[in-house]
Amino acid sequence: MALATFSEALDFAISREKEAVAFYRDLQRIAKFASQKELMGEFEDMERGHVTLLEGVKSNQEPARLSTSIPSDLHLDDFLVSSPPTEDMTYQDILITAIKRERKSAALYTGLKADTDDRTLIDVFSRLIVEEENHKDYFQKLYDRDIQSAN
Amino acid sequence: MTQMPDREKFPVHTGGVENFDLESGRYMKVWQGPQHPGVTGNMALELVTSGDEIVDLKTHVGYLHRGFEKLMERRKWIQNFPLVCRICVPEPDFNEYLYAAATEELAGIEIPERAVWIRTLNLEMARLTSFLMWLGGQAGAFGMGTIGQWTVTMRDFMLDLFEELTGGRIYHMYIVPGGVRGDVPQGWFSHVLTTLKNVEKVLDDIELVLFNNAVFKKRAVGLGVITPDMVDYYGITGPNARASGVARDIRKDRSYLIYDKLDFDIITGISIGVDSDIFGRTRLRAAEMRQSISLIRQMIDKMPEGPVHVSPPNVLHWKIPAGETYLSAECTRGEYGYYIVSDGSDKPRRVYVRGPSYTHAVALFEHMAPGTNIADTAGLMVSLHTYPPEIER
Amino acid sequence: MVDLKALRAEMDKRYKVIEISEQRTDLAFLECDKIDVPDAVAYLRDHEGYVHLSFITCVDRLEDEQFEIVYMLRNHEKKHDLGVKTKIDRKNPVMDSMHNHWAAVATYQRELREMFGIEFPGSPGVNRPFALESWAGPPPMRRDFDTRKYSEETYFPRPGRETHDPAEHMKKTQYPGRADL
Amino acid sequence: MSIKDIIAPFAVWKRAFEKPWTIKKPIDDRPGADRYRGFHKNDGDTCIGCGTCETICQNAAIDMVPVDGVQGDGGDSGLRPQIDYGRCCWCALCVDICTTGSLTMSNRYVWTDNDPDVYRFIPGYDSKEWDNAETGYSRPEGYSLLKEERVEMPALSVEEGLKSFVEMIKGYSAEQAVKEADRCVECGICVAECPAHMDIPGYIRAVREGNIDEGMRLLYETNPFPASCGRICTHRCEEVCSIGHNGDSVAIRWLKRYIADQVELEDYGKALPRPEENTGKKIAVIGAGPGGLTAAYYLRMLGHDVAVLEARKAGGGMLRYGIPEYRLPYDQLDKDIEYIRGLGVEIRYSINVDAESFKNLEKDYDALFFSTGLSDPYKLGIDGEDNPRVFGGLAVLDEVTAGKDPKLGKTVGVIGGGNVAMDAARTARRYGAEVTVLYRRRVVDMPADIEEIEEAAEEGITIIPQAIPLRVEDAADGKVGFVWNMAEMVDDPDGGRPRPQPIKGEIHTFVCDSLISAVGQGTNLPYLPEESESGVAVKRYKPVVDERGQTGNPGIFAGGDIVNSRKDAVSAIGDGHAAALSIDRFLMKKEA
Repeated sequence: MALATFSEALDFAISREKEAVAFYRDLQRIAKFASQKELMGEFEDMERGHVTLLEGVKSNQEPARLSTSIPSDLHLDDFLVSSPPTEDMTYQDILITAIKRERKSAALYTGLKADTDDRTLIDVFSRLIVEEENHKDYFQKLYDRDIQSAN
Repeated sequence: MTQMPDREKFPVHTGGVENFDLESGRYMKVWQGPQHPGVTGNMALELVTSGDEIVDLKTHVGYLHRGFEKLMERRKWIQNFPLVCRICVPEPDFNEYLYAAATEELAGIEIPERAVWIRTLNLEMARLTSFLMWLGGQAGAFGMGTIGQWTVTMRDFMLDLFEELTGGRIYHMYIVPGGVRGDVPQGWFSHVLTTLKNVEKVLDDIELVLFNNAVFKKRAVGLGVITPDMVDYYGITGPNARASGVARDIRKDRSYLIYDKLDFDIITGISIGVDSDIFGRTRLRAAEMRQSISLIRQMIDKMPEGPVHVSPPNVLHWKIPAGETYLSAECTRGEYGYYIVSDGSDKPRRVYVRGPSYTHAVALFEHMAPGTNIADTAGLMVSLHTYPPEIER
Repeated sequence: MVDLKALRAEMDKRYKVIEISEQRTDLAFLECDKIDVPDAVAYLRDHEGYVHLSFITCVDRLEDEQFEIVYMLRNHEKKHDLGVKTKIDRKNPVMDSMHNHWAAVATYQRELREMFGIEFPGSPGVNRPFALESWAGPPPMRRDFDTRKYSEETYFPRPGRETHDPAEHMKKTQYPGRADL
Repeated sequence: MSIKDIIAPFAVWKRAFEKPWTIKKPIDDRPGADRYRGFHKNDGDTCIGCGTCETICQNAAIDMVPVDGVQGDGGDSGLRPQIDYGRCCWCALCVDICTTGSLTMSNRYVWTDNDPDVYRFIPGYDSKEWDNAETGYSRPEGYSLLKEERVEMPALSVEEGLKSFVEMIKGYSAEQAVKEADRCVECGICVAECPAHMDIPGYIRAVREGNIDEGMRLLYETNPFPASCGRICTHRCEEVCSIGHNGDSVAIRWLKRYIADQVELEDYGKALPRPEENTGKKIAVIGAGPGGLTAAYYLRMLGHDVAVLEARKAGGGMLRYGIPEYRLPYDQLDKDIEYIRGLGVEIRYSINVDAESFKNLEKDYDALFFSTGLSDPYKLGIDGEDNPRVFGGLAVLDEVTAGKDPKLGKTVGVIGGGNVAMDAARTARRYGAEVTVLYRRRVVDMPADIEEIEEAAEEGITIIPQAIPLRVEDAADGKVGFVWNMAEMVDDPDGGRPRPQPIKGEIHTFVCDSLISAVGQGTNLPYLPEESESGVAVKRYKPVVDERGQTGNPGIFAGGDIVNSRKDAVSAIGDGHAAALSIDRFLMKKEA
């Protein structure tokens, strides 16, 4: 897949975030407990926020609104394994899923960045990678604090 | 802003009893003091004179009453430690030692050996310092103020040593229940030895100009004689008793602290060949100053190493088993003592402080003054070495 | 060294000794009946070598409604101190004067009258104030005289002083939500 | 009288030619001695505002006052000493007793001013020229007015301890307890740190004065689990103890235990108050752990009827199923629970509450308190975790509680650094296994109590820190292999815990008979209805409550591990107590 322009690249990114919104929304339908739904709802809202951010970047042609600083990685995603969503998903399951999703996105943009020579696009993809890394870091921190409290 | 008490609350004093017919024109009443009857604190002498001869003397204290004994009943054992030194300003250390030692005795605390040595050293330095102040006062009382300046200077150098050791010049607050507050600072012993040399030099000068002094001899020889038979009846202790030839010195008689490990003899009027008058007592005290210097040197020589403090139980809750004790020590004026009663609580039940001036300044002085010249009153009083703050506490 | 048993035996022959107890080898306390004290002290002075009077003082045994008067005697020969104690009624505090025993006794008695309100009939000048000229309050060394209360009523505190208890302060500032439960 | 007596006095004249001794102050400076007790200094960062200086000051010269910019938390009262130099006598007892050593004195002694009020100042905060003076009095080495060493607690030797599940700690004798209690300065700094805000200085005073009944009464004012807490409390109080700054902190936990140990259950009633007159209100409590039973106790004391619903067969929650017997013998836990039950609290066991019954309880009772704890262990979340040789830490402890041998084999690896990990490791050790604990961070980062870590080490348990779990795989002879990556610690730029980062190539395999995973616990709150139905909001798996445990529904309260961040027994007890009082206020329409 080759994306030719800045707008195309952002449209793609926006569509992925929208897909994430849908993912968490769908997840809430299968969830069994109020506590699960609450967390999924929170993540859904967060993804919706990302959509808004990217749409803003696109309409104002302002990639600089995206952060460029890569967080120091906890590398939890290197060894955590996610399982398919179920109605009994725990806090831990949901977080692992979220971490893995963000990792996948970052990997996707890394591939796209390698595929293009356009400097504007390289810049956009770099920033999107950072953005996804940041999201991943956010989830990893939650995981480290709430799930790995004793490890 | 400090508020003054409401004077309306106090009744007007309505006088004592007059034994002399002042209307007759034969007598005159003179108040000497309360400011400076000597140099050692506020005390008033109510004199009845006939011509320049004293016919009656009443000692009035009350200008320095701070109620320490009462205050101590309302404070925890440790909290009295900063109070006691104030009972006798020129010689605070005896109060600190006796309070601490009596407390330790009642509480059953043994203190480390080095602390005992440092305490003894401290007391001898206090004796020397106090004698210096007294010697200036004695000379001053007979008009020889120069000597007072010399001794006060030397006393200040002694106070420098106390400051270096204890952190305070006058109120040392150093001998604390459990030992002493801190070990001797580096180099302090050599400072002590240097100062002792200076003191000795000044002492040489003083002995030259005071003991070979026509004026002093004229006035002091034969004045204020204490005879040995007066000693027990008037409760005379210390140099006042020793000058009359009575060999009593608690340092020898009871060998508290480490005095039994030190080489010294009781100095009496007989042993140094002086009479029991003001001149003789002055010489005897000068000899005791040299004795203290010798004791300090001995102690610096032999001072053992080791810890200087054992901590009592948490001082905030420190309760001392019920009991009572009386401890005394030989201060410059004689028998200084603490009688402490514990009822088992965290505060003393009773602390009674026995200062030697109590008997010397009242019963003895009132007895000795009549018949002397009014000009000699100050000299006579100083020769009994009275410190008013320890009388009324 | 003093043989306390022997001393007690001698005293028992003459006076009613209530108790004799040793605090140190050089210090003992001997409790007598009030009525015996002047004679006992004179006996100790004249026959047992206790020639020196260190002090006379009083311990207020408020709870027992008694004053305990202590005469501290010293035997120079035997290097021994002996505290002769006696208890008197706190409500009617009168003690026989011993001003003839030693010169300083009158002074001690004067002070005891002033500080504890103990009467010593016949003691010279006993009613003259000692350290407390113009004092109008109760005898101040009595334990029921509250110095703090007296000073609070008589003097004004220095304004502007206020303190906080750490635990109470922390309650208000660090967990106010649960503090008032 | 000789001629010499006339001549000699003239010798004084020679002094006229000597240098004077006097110093021209202030032209010549004359500094105080090195240990001069001059004007006070206070190091504000070290000072914790414990007020012991004020307590010892016999002149009443010191006030403890709040200071701008000093927030005060975690063992700092936020107060600082203000000294009135109109009263101070420079005895330095305040310096001697200062628990942190923050208070010292400079060697400065000259300060003149027209305004007498300036002599009342806050050292270290009201800037003074001697603030940085290098010399002056400070507490000398080897001299102390407080006892800095804790009375040693008699305990079984390691060898004896490993032989059985008999309680390791024997408890203080009366003499030891009084001696330890004597060390307390009663500053009260600990009270704020204790999640239950127990009157610690009060009950320590009771021990010191030998008044056990008073001690019991004070314990039960805020904590109905003294026998248990006296053994296993995480004792945050001791971490902030003012005595701990220059010595060992007071053994607050052991003193609490001492009090509870002195009284037989039958005699509790003699020391403790009886419940108030019946109010006719009914409250249901879900979960018979420390949080639930605490709420039940205080509600009962206030005269309410309380029913406690518990899913397990016995009460105590984690105290029973998560803590091994050698730390907390069951009879001691039962003693605490029995007393509460004996007051008329009804405990129904083996009752599982689901969303439906939750809604019914809300209808049937006047108020509801739930404190169900974190019972579901989190997974390692790594490959191969479903290996049959991998066990959960809680599951192992649970089995042991039920009296079963967990059959862990000769070598055991424990993953995790919390108390569950330590308890599981030490339990495995008692079944004769060689035990190794693998933890992702450093030993200092371990959330387990320091005593647990130390005792585990004493019992011969090896700890491998900085081991990041990678995967679990089968190993030869039916063993299991735990693959881990050595980590280096990197500071968190946001100030959080240092982050373990894998070191490339440093991959190791630990082979053992059984692997115990104890990395943390959570819950799904399966019984909790949607917020729209119950009024109880949830945020990241925690019911949303105010400081007193009240949820969005004014009649429903929650507490314990599911709510607070400390997740220990005493926090649950604190929550239970606060919720009980707050429920009472709600039910009885009491004004705040």
